[in-house]
Amino acid sequence: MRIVVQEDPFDLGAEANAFAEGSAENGAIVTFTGVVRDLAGGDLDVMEIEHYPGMTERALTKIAQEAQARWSLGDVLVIHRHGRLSPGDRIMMVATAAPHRKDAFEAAEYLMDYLKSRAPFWKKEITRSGAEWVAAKDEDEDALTRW
Amino acid sequence: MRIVVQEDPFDLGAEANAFAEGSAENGAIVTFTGVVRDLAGGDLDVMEIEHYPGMTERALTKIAQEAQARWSLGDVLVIHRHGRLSPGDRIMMVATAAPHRKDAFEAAEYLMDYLKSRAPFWKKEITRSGAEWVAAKDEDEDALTRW
Amino acid sequence: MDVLYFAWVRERIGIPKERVETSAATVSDLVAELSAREDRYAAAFADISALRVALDQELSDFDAPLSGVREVAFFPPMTGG
Amino acid sequence: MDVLYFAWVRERIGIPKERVETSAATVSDLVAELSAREDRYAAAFADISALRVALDQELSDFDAPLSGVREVAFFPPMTGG
Repeated sequence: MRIVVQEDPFDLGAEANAFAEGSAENGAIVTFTGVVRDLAGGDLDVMEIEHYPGMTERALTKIAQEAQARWSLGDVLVIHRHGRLSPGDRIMMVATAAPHRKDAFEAAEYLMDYLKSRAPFWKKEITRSGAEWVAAKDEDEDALTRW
Repeated sequence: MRIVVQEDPFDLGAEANAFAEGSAENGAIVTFTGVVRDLAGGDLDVMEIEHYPGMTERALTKIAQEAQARWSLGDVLVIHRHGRLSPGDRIMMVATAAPHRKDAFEAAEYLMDYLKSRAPFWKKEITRSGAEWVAAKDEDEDALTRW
Repeated sequence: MDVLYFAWVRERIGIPKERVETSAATVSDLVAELSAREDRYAAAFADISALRVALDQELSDFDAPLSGVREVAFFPPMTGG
Repeated sequence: MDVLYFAWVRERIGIPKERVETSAATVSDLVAELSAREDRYAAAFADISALRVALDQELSDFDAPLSGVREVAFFPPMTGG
């Protein structure tokens, strides 16, 4: 298990290759990558991500451990950035390796659902017309009822 | 949409990076990578993958088009190898890009479910004790009822 | 028409492809005709519930008519991914 | 104890962190105490259904007791991923 919280960019390809190396026991590898979308319709200049140092790592570790307890997983990776990002930048990624594809997919979706509303990150969109905190979506909270 | 059927290895990292490049409209990128597992308990020497040239590309294209019709996707990638592979080798990958993570995840799972039992590939395991065609699993056929 | 065989169907019949002149109306008729030829065909087609068929590279079924079809392929259930 | 504020809670209150000497028994008591201090606190805590609280870096709730707690954090619902 590897949990990384960092300001610097990460290299999706290098991370995916490194994660997929190793045991031939995991036939299935799933990655999810989140990219800064220009939600404001071409207006977004910067996405600022604030987090709670200390709690962030604890929360992500707990979420990843829970995924490992629920599914048969060979490995789990979570990378999440904070600081100032631009549209098109990669915010975060999760990766799961498992003997079976169903486990790898479900665990990755679980990680994403919990990471969205249980890890202490807050997004702020800065556009030409001002700055606004991104509101949490009901659908993200509702997604947790699946698990 | 890109569909690739090839004997040569592919570079997961390079493919993932290239796929994730581009539009800031797709906030969610999912990849699935299949790895040759040593199912025979350390005995597997070679996995041979036979396919039906011509029909393979048609079937994969049809599956990818159906995914694009069902979900709101920015892009779809399918790479599948044939020929002789060793344990740990990457057999195939799919990638989906979408504005929303639910679409990216579901479409990737759909692609995998159909690719497993509707694309003309056949696996043969060659071990020290002989060679055997991999039998189709009922659970793979059952997985299609979800869609 | 061209008749193609894949995986263990190919191995049992012993060839990947052959040209067949037939007036079989359906896939089932063609299977019966081939099975009557030689034991290796009969062995390959013994249990058609374990087989799949494609007509002109589209999955089809054993009741399907063969008129206009140029390529028939027989193979076991697919195991990709 | 240390009290931390994040996102718009931090912006409304105007500081990211402060040391608070309190005998508040629960999180709600602490919120009432802070809200009584100054308008900026009252504004930040006006609708606690829009807020979340963590005690010693674990998500908790507003009824939770504060005894033994060293770090309290207030913030809006999280928007990671």
